[in-house]
Amino acid sequence: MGGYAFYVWGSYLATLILMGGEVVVLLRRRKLSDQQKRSTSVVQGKVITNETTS
Amino acid sequence: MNWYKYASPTNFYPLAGKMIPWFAIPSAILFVLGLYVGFFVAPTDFQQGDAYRIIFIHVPSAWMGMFLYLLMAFYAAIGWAFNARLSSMMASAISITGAMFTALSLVTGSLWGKPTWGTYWVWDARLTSTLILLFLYIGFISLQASIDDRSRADRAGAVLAIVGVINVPIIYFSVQWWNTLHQGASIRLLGKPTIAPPMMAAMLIILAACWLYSIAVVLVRLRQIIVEREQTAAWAAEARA
Amino acid sequence: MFRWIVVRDLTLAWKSRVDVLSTLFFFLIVVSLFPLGIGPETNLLRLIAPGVVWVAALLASMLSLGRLFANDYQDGTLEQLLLTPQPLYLVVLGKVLALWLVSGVPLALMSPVLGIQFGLSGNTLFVLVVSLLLGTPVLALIGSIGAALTLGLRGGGLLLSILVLPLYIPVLIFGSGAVDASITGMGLQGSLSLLGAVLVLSLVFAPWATSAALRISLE
Amino acid sequence: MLEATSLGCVRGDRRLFTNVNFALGPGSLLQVQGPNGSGKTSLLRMICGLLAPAEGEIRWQAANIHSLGEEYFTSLAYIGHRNGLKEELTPIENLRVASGLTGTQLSHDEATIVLGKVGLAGREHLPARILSEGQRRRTALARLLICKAPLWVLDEVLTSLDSSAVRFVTSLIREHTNKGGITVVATHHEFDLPADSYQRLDLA
Repeated sequence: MGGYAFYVWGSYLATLILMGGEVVVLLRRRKLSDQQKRSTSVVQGKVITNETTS
Repeated sequence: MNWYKYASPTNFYPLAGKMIPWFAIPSAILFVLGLYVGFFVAPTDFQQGDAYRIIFIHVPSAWMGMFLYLLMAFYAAIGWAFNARLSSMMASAISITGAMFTALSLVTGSLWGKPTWGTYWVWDARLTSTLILLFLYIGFISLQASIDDRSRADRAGAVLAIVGVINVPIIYFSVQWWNTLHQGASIRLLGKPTIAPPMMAAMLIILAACWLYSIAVVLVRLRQIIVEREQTAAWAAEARA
Repeated sequence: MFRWIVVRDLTLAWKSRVDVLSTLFFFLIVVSLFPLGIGPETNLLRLIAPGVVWVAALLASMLSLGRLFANDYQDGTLEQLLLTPQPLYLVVLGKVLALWLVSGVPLALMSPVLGIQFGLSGNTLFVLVVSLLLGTPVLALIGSIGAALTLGLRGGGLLLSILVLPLYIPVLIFGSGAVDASITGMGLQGSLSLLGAVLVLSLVFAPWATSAALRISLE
Repeated sequence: MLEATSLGCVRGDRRLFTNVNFALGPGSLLQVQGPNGSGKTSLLRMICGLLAPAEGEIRWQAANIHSLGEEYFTSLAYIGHRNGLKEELTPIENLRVASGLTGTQLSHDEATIVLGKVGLAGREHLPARILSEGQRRRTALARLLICKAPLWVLDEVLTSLDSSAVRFVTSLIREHTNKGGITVVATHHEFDLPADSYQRLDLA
């Protein structure tokens, strides 16, 4: 890389962190809300969620 | 084939689900291809050595950040004008990916600045305008985050996005004007080395990859927003029943 | 009817003179901090004077935005203003004009005093006042959009500054550019005319956006 | 003539009411009742055009109120939960500003006479923040006397009013209805009005 390795790999590392991070955050957000949905539907009829809705 | 039924979030949800893999997989393939072309096919630049290879990600992400802002404003305006909830949700879904690309182009821009100009931050017209664009994204996201009532958040965001879109050309022009005022001849960030065909090819491939990536991520986030909104609506109806 | 809005807001501002003056004192104090931070030699101060005065004017006018709709929203008069038989565009224009007369104009008229502190000469002081007189209405107009959008939200003041500061940047560039040009003796018609263009543009668009934002916030 | 067809309202993610219909000819009164949070205020704000209906439409003189725009407001007087008075101004100044904004010029003595009728004689020159809630409510009501709007929309007007004020307001409304005006009021108080011009809407 002609001495610029740090900058070239640095920027592609940043790309990986930012784009990969965005996908990971998104998937964890989906898992979180799926759990919430499962916990509400498991209890038949009455709506019980871990945090109260206003 | 009545397209109109897909305008309602609940109908669009399964369709979006089916479409995501069709965008995610080609995006990954194109990324790998683009990187391969960029690193192995493209020659070493006589001026900047290998440092220029950063532009393969820097330039596409800058374009993406810019274009996604316009797309976000478009969807927000449509959602507001026609009271279409799905379109406003789309705008909120795009905003985060757009901000990510703008931040990415700033990071790669400054990492590229160090080898070529010796400093991490150059007050170049394009870099500065991208920084301001990031502030506009942050404004949109924080406004929507601080309003609880979803319909107000959508429409307030739409007003801000439209005002932002009107201001973007003015900001770009004023920064350009400010740049020429203070630095005389403006050093063009791209340095305009002779763009060898493989370099341009690598950049365009990665741009296409970024496009497909954005569509896939936005669709996933859109489905997520639909689920979260329908859940709160269902809870509310449940609680009141 | 337009007259009534301006008269009403001016009397209100007169009755609560204290927080009008506090905006001006804020402007005064912020500008005087810089020589303490940077050092007293005048040629350096003269160099940074346009930027410092303009950034302080930006922050001061943003602070005064809090007063534009907030208390009318609390006591229900804003609803009544939305229900007057005249277009909301005029109501907003009237309120912004009143705000500008109370905070923008005194700011501009006070700026020569600060300019002298920074070693600016007679002609530049005049350009400073003119650029501020042209710029502060734009700050009030664009700021009114942010004030209407963040009406009644928690963390309103901070959120308002995040929304509005990026939109202030062209005004800052053209305004301080004009003063800078007069110091270095370059032609300042360019920046002043650009500032005037931005003023006309915001006079046309901002009230429309603010009234749309008000209708949304008062739903 | 005020007409509403299949009105529906969604606040946040909750559906407050749906399929609300009514038609109010000249000289009629609609009393809106319902528990707290059932959307009474939202319905009234919808009638004023402050809140866009999620479904359905409201027509004034057979024209949709949103297409009428500011014209509609010349024939509308709205008193909401909040009094719409500036604390620093005196009742006289508040009244003159309110009338100035609707285009009718009100002189100092006319304002004093109107405030006298509402029972604020002698207190016209005190800043509104010193007045009691009841007195501030009376000042807000004074606006009804000076405006010539045929449509009155009153939200919980009788709360925090003493019995003499309640009698005064009910006589005001009766007089307004007899003159052919239309009133929409959200309250639990019963008005003694002829049956044919008295409609009730329960949002429970």
